[in-house]
This record gives sequence, C-alpha cells and structure tokens, in this order.
Amino acid sequence: GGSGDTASAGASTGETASVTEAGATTTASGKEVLRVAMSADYAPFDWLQEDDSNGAVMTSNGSYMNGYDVLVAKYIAEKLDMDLEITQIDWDGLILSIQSGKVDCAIAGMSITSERSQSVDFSDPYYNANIVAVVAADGPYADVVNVTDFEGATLTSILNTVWYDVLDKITDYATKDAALDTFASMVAAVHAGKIDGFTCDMPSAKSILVSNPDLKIIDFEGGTGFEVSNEETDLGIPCQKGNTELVDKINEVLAGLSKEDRDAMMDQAVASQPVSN
Amino acid sequence: MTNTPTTFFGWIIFLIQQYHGYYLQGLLTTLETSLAGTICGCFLGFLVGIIQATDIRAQDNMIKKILLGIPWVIAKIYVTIFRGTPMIVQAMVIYYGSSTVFGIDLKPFNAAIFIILLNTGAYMSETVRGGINSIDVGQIEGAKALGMGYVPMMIYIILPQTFKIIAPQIGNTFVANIKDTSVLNVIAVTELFYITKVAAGTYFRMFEAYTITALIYLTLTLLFNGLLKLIEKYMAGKESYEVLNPAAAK
Amino acid sequence: MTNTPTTFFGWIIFLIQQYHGYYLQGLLTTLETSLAGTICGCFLGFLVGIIQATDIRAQDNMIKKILLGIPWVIAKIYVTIFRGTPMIVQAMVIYYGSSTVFGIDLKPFNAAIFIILLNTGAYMSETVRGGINSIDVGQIEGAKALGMGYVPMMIYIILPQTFKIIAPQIGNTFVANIKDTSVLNVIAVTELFYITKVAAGTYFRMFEAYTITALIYLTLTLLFNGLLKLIEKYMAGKESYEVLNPAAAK
Amino acid sequence: MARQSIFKFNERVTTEAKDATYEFRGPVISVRNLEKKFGEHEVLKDISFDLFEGDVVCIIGSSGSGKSTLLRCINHLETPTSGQILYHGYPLTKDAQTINRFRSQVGMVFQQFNLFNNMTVFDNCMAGVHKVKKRSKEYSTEICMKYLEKVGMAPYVKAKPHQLSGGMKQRVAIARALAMEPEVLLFDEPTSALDPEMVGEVLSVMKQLANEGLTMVIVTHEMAFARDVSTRTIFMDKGYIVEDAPPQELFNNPKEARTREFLSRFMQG
Amino acid sequence: MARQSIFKFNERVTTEAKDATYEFRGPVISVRNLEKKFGEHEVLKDISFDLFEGDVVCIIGSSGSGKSTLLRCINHLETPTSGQILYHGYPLTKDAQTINRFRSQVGMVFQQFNLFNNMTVFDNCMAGVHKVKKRSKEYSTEICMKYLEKVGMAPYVKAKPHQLSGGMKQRVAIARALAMEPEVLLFDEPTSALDPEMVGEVLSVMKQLANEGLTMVIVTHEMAFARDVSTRTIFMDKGYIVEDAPPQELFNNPKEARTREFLSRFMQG
Ligand SMILES: Nc1ncnc2c1ncn2[C@@H]1O[C@H](COP(=O)(O)OP(=O)(O)OP(=O)(O)O)[C@@H](O)[C@H]1O
Ligand SMILES: Nc1ncnc2c1ncn2[C@@H]1O[C@H](COP(=O)(O)OP(=O)(O)OP(=O)(O)O)[C@@H](O)[C@H]1O
Ligand SMILES: [Mg+2]
Ligand SMILES: [Mg+2]
Repeated sequence: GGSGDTASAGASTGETASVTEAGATTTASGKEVLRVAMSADYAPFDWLQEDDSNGAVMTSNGSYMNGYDVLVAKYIAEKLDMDLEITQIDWDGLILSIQSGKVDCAIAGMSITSERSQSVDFSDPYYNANIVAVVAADGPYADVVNVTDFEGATLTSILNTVWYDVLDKITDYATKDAALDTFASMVAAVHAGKIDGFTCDMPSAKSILVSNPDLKIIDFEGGTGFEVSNEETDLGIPCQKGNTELVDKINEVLAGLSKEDRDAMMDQAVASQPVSN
Repeated sequence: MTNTPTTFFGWIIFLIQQYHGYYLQGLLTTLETSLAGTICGCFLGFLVGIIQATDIRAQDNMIKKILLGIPWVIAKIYVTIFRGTPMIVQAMVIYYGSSTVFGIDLKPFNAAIFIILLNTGAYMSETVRGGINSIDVGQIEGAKALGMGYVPMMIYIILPQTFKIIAPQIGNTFVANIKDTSVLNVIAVTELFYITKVAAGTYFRMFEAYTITALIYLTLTLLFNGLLKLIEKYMAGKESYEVLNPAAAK
Repeated sequence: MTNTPTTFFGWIIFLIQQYHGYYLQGLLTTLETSLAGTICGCFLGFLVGIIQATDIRAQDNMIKKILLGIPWVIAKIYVTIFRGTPMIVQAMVIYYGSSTVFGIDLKPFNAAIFIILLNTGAYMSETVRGGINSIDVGQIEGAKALGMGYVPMMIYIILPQTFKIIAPQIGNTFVANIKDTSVLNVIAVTELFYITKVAAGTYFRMFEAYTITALIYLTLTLLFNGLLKLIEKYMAGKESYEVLNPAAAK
Repeated sequence: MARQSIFKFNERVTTEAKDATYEFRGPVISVRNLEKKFGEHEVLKDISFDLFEGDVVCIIGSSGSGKSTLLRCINHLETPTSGQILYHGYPLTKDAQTINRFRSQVGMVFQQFNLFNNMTVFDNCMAGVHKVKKRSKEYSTEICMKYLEKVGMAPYVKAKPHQLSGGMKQRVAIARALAMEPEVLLFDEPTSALDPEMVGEVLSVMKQLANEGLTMVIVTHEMAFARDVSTRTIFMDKGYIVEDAPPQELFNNPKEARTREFLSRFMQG
Repeated sequence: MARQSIFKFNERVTTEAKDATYEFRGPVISVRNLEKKFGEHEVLKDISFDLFEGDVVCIIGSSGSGKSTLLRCINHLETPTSGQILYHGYPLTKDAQTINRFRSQVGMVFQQFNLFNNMTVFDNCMAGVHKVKKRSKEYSTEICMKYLEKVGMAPYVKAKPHQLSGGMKQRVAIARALAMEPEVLLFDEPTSALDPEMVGEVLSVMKQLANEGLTMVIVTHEMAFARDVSTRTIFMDKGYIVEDAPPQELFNNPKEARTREFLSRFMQG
C-alpha cells in the first residue's frame, strides 16, 4: 500500500501529506510533516511488529514499526511540533530517498564518518554504542575478558564497519575471517561453527541474545577491549546535503536528550521486542 | 523471555505468529508485481523478439531499411541494457532518477511493475527470438507463398508454434521474477523478501525466517507450473480427431 | 576533504580510485564462480533435462519402469526445489547446513560454485526439456529406425540440434548467474555486488557505486554474448558446401 | 466459378501493370536470363521462358537439376543472383506489399507440402482465403470445402497435419492452393505421394482449371502425367533448359541427345 | 558382399530366436492379426501376412489406407493396439536393447526421409554403420561411399540435408538404409521424388540386393515398379489387406472388385 493507506489509520502520523506553496510538507492538521526513513531490519534500532503496542508507529507502507530509532523519531517530531511519517525502505534506498528528496532524513543506526559526510549532512550523535563481541555461551571463548584472550579464535563482522576494522588489532594471534553481510548470517555462522564469534555494538548484541540465549556477550571493561574513539561509534541522523535548517533543528532537540535518557530509551526498546514480553 | 522458542519449528511457528500479517501482505505485493510484470513483460518480449528476428535484407530499399532498422536498433539497445545491468540499478535509476531528474513522483508499486516488466521483456525477447528461429522454415515459406504479410504470419503461424516451444521458459521467467522482486525493497516496496529480512533482522533467526519464505515460494512455483501445464495442454488440443461422414460434410 | 568530488563522474572516478582493488577482486570472484557454475550447471541441466524428457511408457516392464522412474522422480524433486526456492536459502542450507548437520566444512568459494551449479542445472533442465520437445519427431524416428540407442541418439542427433535452439537461453542463464552471485555474501563470498554495497555505504553514493557495477556487468554480458554468437556460428557450419568431382570422391 | 479477371487484379498490384494490360497482352510471367547461385554452386543458368494465360507447362528433369529452385525463384522465395522475373511485362517492385499481393495471385504447392502444423486441415485452407484475401467467412468456407471435397479430404477437416498420411497432406496442400483461386499455380511434384486413383482425380481438377484459364507450372517426374496434361514441356538438366517444346514433340521426337537419354526408360516402360 | 547370416544375427538378438533358427526355417517376419487404432480411428484391421527370406513384397493401395502405419508397426515405431509381429517365429521382448538390435537389422526408408539435419550426407550414412553397428571407420567409410555412389550422391557427401533437392534427400535416405546391410528393408515410397532415370538405378540396386537374399517390403504408388520388382504384391484398402498375390496374378487377374477398380486407371494408362 502507498502512503494513501495510512490516512485511514488515523494515527497522528497517518494523515495524507501534501506539499504547500512554501514547499514544506504538511498534513490536514496543518502541522508540518517530518518524513523519516528506516530500514526495519536492524533490531533493537528498528523492527516491525503486528500491532501498535508499546508505542509502535504506523509507517507509510502500512506496517507498524518500533525500536530505538522510532522512539527518537517520535521524540524529535514532538519537540519540533511536527507530524511524523516513517517510510520503511531497504538500507541502500535510505540514502537515495534522502538525496532525491523523498524523505527528510533517515534514523537508522548509521555511524557518522567523514566519508559519509561528503554526501549527506549528519546531525549530532543520537546514540553511542560501544563495541562488544558475541560468542557461543558453551564455546571455548565464553570466558574471555580481554581481547588478547581470543588467541586462535576466528572472528568476523560486517565489511566496512568499525566493528570489522577493529579486528585488525588481533590478527597477530587470531583469525579475521571474511566479512559477512548481516548479524543474522553471523549468528548462523556461529551456530554452524564456521566462526567462533563476531564483534558488534552493545544494543545489537543485547537484541541478538534475546532470541539466541545460547550466545554470550563479551563486554570488555575499560582497557581490555578495542580502543576506539567515540567518533567511530557515534550514530547520527543523515539529512540532505545543505539542509542545515533541519540539521540545526534536530541538533537542538538532541541537545536536550541526555545520555541517561538515551540509555533509558534503549532499554525500553530492547524490552519492547515482541519476544521478551 | 519465558516464551522464547527453543526449537527450529518452534521458531517457525513463532515467526509466523508474529509476522503472518506482513508475510501475507508481502506475498500479495510479490504476487501482484511479479504477475503483472511477467504478463506485460511477456507481451513486450514477444514484440521485441519479433523485431529482433526480422532480418533486414541487402536488397531492401532505403526507406524500408530505415523503417525496420530504427526499431531494431532501439530493441537491441534496450535488450542489451536491461539484460546487462542488475535490476537493482534499474530500480534506482527509474524510481529515484525519474524523481531527481524529471520530477516525476512514481508510486513505488507502479515503479515495481514497470521495472519487472522491462526486465522480463528483455529476457523474454531473447527467448522468443530463439523460439522463432527454431521454427521449421517450411512453415514460413508456406505462409509466404500464400502472400501472407509478416504480422499475420507471426500471429497465426509462428507465434502459436513458438509459444509451445518456449512455454517452459515463461515458467522459468515467472519463477525468477517472484524471486527478483526482492531487490525492489530499495524503492520502498515491501514484498515477501523484505519481510523475511525484517524477521531475520529482528530475531536473528535466519534459517527459520528464510525457511518460511522458501516454502511460500515453493508453493507459488508449484501452483504456477500447474497452471502453465494446463495452458500447454489446452493449446496442444485434442489428440484424436473426428472423421466426418463425407455426405454430412458440407 | 579538499578533494571531495562534486559531480557524478567525479564521484565515479573517485570511487574507482578508492576501490579498484576491491572491484577487481570482486569481479574476479563473480566471474570465477558464475562461469564455473554456469558451465557445470549446463551439463547438469542437460543431464537432468534428458532424464525428464524420457517418457516411461505403460508397456515397459516393471524393472525398466523402476530404473527409469527413480532418476525421473529424483530429477523432478531436485528441479522443483531448486527452481522453487530462493538461492539465498539454498546457500544457507548448503553452506551452514552441511556443517551443522554433516560436519562438512565447505570453503565459501567452493560452496558458491556448487550452489550456482545446482541452481543453473535446475533452470537449464527445463530449458533443455523444452528444446528437446521442439525437435521434429522425424529426427527421433530416423535415429530409432537405425536401431540407435537412447544415449547415442541424444548425443549425436538431438542435443546438437537442441543446443542451437537454446543457445540464447544459455546466454540468459550466464547473465542471470553473474547477477545472482550477489546473494552469496550470505556465505562470506566477497563478490562484486558486495564491494559495491561497501563503496556505496562508505560514501553514501549509491548511484555512482552501482553505476560502476552496472558498467562492469554490461561489459561482461556483451563479451559473453559475443562469445556465444561465435560458438553458434561455429556450430552452424559453413553455409556453402563443396561438390566433389565424382571421380575424385571415395 | 467466379474467377477474378486479370484486369481487376492488376488494379490492385502495381499501377505500371495496370496500364500494361490495356496495350500489352503478352505473357503472364516471363523469366529472363535467370541465374541462381548458392555460394559457389551454380544451380540455375541463363533460364528464359514465357508463361501465357491458360498455359500448362510441365518441367521435367533429373533430380537436382534445379526445378524446385526455379519455381521458388518465380515466387520470390529465393532471390535470383541475376536475371529478371516479369509479371505482365513488368518487374515487380521489391516492397513486401507488392510481393505479397503477387504471391496471393501466384499460388504454390511445395514438394514438402508445408502445411501449418498448428492448424487443422480446414484452418490451413482458410488461412489463405479468409485471412490473406479477406474474403467473407461464408464464401471462404464454401470454397475451401469445395476443393477439399474435390481432393477427397472433406472428412478430415478437423485433423491436424501430423495425423495425416503423406498423400493426405499433399491433397490438403493442393486444396489450399486452389482455394486461393490464383491466376498462376506453381506445383512442385503435386502427385508424388498420390495413388493412381487420386492422381486421376487431381488430373481432372487441373484440366478443368486449365480450361477456365488458370496458368500452371508443374514440376513432375511422372512422364505420362506430363505428356497428358501439359500444353508445353520443359526439360531441364544441370541448371539449363535443354528443351522447351509441346509434349507431343518432346516425348515423341526429342531434339537433344540428353532428352532422348533421359526419356529412354520411360519410352521402353 | 559380406552380408551377415541370419544365424549370426539371432545369436545377438534373443536367446529364444537363437534356438528357433535351428529347428524352424519359417518366415523372417510374420504379422499376425495386427490392429492399430489412433483414438477412435481404426487404421489397421486384422492384418496378417508372412515375409520369407528374399521376398520382395510391394504394398499398394489408396492414400490413407494404412500402408505407412503398417511399416511403422513392423519396425516398432508404432505400438499395435492388438496382434503380434513375430521375428523368426518369436515375438520380440520389449526391452530397448532387443528392439534396437532388431531395428538395426530391419532398416527403414521413410516417406519424409528423416535425414539428420545437423549432419552432412556422409555423416548421415555413417551414423548407422559406424555409430550403431560399431563397424571400423575404414569399413564404414567404404560401404557408405559404395552406396552413395550407387545412388549418385557421392559428390554431395559434404552437403547438409537442407542444401539438397527432394530427390537427393531421398537417395541419401536409401543409401543410409542400405549401408546398414540389414536383413529386411522397409521402403516407404522410395522413388516418389526420383526421376525415371534414377528410378531405374535404384530399381537395379534393389534387384541385385534381392538376389543376394535381402527381404524387402516396398510401399509404392508406381504400379509399373510394383509389377516389375515384387515377388508378391499386397493391395490394401481402408485398413484391410484386400488381396495378397504374385504380381502377375494381381495385376493381370485381380480377384476382388476393389482391386480391379483401383487398378483401372493404371490398366488403361
Ligand atoms: N498420429 C496419427 N494420429 C491419428 N491418425 C493418424 C496418425 N497417423 C496416421 N493416421 C491416420 O491413419 C490413416 C493411415 O495413414 P497412413 O500414413 O498409414 O496411410 P498411407 O496408406 O501410408 O497413405 P499414403 O499413401 O497417403 O502415405 C490415415 O487416415 C491417417 O489419417
Ligand atoms: N539452400 C541451398 N543451399 C545450397 N544448395 C542448394 C540449396 N537448395 C538447393 N540447392 C542445390 O541446388 C540444386 C538444385 O536443387 P533443386 O531442389 O532445385 O532440384 P530439383 O530439380 O528440384 O530436384 P528434385 O527433382 O530432386 O527435387 C541441387 O544441387 C541442390 O543441392
Ligand atoms: Mg525438387
Ligand atoms: Mg504413407
């Protein structure tokens, strides 16, 4: 279904958007609309569920989306006094949607890099996730505390991510395997014994464990893990290049969202995943 | 946490419970786009295949050469580009490109059908060309000798015989299209495959999520193949024939 | 940051500079897997297509029925499953499943070829079946009347004629395979498409990154089609023939 | 039988030909210095002859001498390497429409029959009259059934070609060509698969049509048939026309040694 | 010519047949109460006859009377609806190997020739001798060239079927069947596309083979040919064998009214 379907849903986000003379998109309620794209396949940041429980939002595709990204989007829209319209789209499509003006921004767990900043304008970070490893709970590396304990292990992650890049530091004593494409395939690879574990961000790791209790998170305490700067693990909201107005507005809202608020929101998101209630 | 499934089938049932609505919706979208795309694409493929099978002869006059040549060149370029590039790129260019460059705001669903149609047309045209070339030249000469023009010859003689040869190919194409719709999530079409990715990305249970999808695909394929067999059978006609009483015959 | 490209072509050149090594490596993987998979798959497809084209007649005796029937049923199941399910599922099951269930540790690269091969075989078998069915029955009767067995008849008479008919189909299959390798990142094969995603994801330049890939695909397709045309031409043989001097003959 | 006049037809084919018919009542078809090569292989060499209205020309000659190729050239199914085919004195332009009109007036029965495999016997006949000549369904049905009856194939109208015997296919091919009511008919061994009874039937249909002004060219290996039916007989050998004479002359008194040699078995038999 | 003896062949076909040849020197092939239906359509009705070594049986009859179907049944290309085909007194088992061995001894020349389109004239001939009968390349080449020369096709060994005239194809088909050196040969209108000269040539080859003990069944529409070449002539009508007699008798003194009627045109001609 197209965006027309959402009108009947009657949710605050559901009214049919139209373009005013000024160029800004508004709804029948008169408010401007914040059009946000998300990919929906990246728990706990975003996922789909069958109904609007736990504050899920109906997307323009007619599905109900929830997760940390949705919570943040709602928060921003509310603070900016705008109606929220979420479009569910595949990862590759997110950026194209922004660049072609089909949406205003994407909130999809994207890390801020200087390379990406050449093509989009990022907001300030809306989450910072530290790097952890996920291994089999009954495997030989279940009791690792320091990265150096991964001697002889085979680890991997997703290509072109900071999680994969940090594995360069362990190649002296462990194997950095060929990169995979999703967390889901890495979980399958651990189950199949193809790898011993993989690196990822903490929220994802928590989500993974919710549905895969036979895995274990290795959360390195200070000095025992992969030293990376905050910038490398900061997640931001990309907007169309040059749309400084929107970036400024979002930054203003994010400034009012403390680290504690963010962690609370993330905990709420992890807790609302359908399987855990 | 108490009701987390522990077995393979437990997970499958759980995922179906969680996402049955989406699976259905995705299935519908997949079906609609791929069916519409395949059917229209087959017509396009026949058209383009016919254009490509026309041979322009040295002795034709200039005007005829141009009249036949232009569609031939266009067809050639079209087929080369659409066979030669990935569907995802075509989807991006058609959906986002049309909006960026021409300001046309295509609905994702319509864009999806359009993309599948163009893609199918390109592949089918090759198939049709092969089919036409495999028809016994006696059939063509028989038609020519009656003074039959190119178009009626195609419609009454060549294409019905070609269809019989390439029917399995049409099946292949539809089956491939059902699967290929998966790249359409890049243009915000939520089809079956996307739902699967969502299910896998939310619960990190790849095997289970994809098994459900595989079963749905399998069912669709079997149904469609059954349908195609029926059509083939219908087109082949009766094996036996009536011998009329010479007196009764007219 | 000073040398950030600003134009479409600027970005394309920039991405090529940044990633040419990866692109090359991905291209190589794509080529190797799809070429090996297509070639082996075609052989498999011919084999399975032949098995499926055998008709078991009511008057055959029990042993023959069983001997012909078992491969037929196996072929049928194989084709149904591999045509009916998405390649990504096949990849997961074969790669991860073989290790979980049988403890076989397949190399991703080998698994990739294996998967493409099985997939191609299933599609090709349908094509081959269609091609065989389109051969004039006179050809088959001619062979039978010489007392030729089923296998030599296939090898010397039917398949050479079938090949001519389905050659465009083989082209289609290879082109499709080149593109289909993209699902293989699920089993840690880093092919062209994955590299594209990385390049696109790093700089958020989807159009540019995919355009490069599309151009590479296009080139491959054109090359392969040219090759196929040559083979077709070679197989068709000379148009003219020599008339021997009756005295010299013998 | 309401056979179309030459005039009416010419109005529809080419304007040049239209003028021609008023001042020039020459041959319907003239073949002028026709040559045909397949690659290196020269199959027709300097062939010239004329066909007049009502002519029944039989072409005899050994296997491979170029008889079928000649018929195919006349009907534009093969492109001559050099030479001309004139229709009512004028060469045809090469656009598809003119050639198709020409072909619908110059029927052909092939050595291999070339029936449409996907159609029944009846539809095979209708293809020409109804689909090409656009005659009404009633009229087409009537004329098709008339000729199918004449060749004894009326009971089989519902059969498909692969369900017919060789002779049956040949008879359907003859009926299909006759139903087009052409001005000229080219037959390539029209009785090769027929039994003597059927040959007799076909022969009588042909004689009747010849009397009504139909022009025919018949390639045949049956010397008795050629002698009985033709107004002129052409003997071909190795791509040349060796002799072109009335049958009485050619059969009883052949001028050329090669003709005598070729006919020797027939004469003895 | 080193023709294979019946004994040798039987050793290779079935063990039943092997025993048979010592005690029983009956017909090579017997057809017993053969019936064939296509759907509702009864094409062969209660056909019975015997073929003895050296027999040359011509089958004549009107178009569609079931002659081709009968030959195809004998060669197991069609499955009879009922009745039996005995080979040296024994029915063949139905496994593919026995049938293939049988077929390689019972050659067939088709009405539509059925040459292999993808092979040259030479390879068409070699297919049987070299590929099926597994004779050495030298031997196969020799025998193929021998028969191709006999039918005058030696110069065309490098041509493909679509490059040949109708008569040429027919001659290649004959050479291909002869090169197999079969025990029995089934000809379906073997001279339909041949000119009188060539018919003479083929006739003399056939006569020579008959003298060497080859058994032949020839479907033909050429009455003179049937009369001259056959040791027995069978007249078929509407699926029945109406008359089965030596040619002198059948042609000069037909017993049945239908036979007389059928032959009337030939008798007059
Ligand atoms: N596959 C088939 N399906 C249905 N009917 C068939 C089939 N093959 C042959 N027949 C019918 O069987 C009858 C006998 O055919 P057959 O080919 O044996 O005739 P024939 O005696 O060889 O005739 P001809 O001299 O014309 O070749 C015909 O009426 C034909 O229509
Ligand atoms: N497509 C072709 N390519 C090459 N050679 C050809 C082709 N068609 C015909 N020929 C050659 O042309 C010559 C004449 O063939 P054509 O069919 O005209 O003979 P014909 O007189 O009809 O013989 P027949 O009485 O055997 O039918 C033959 O030598 C044949 O090999
Ligand atoms: Mg000819
Ligand atoms: Mg017959």
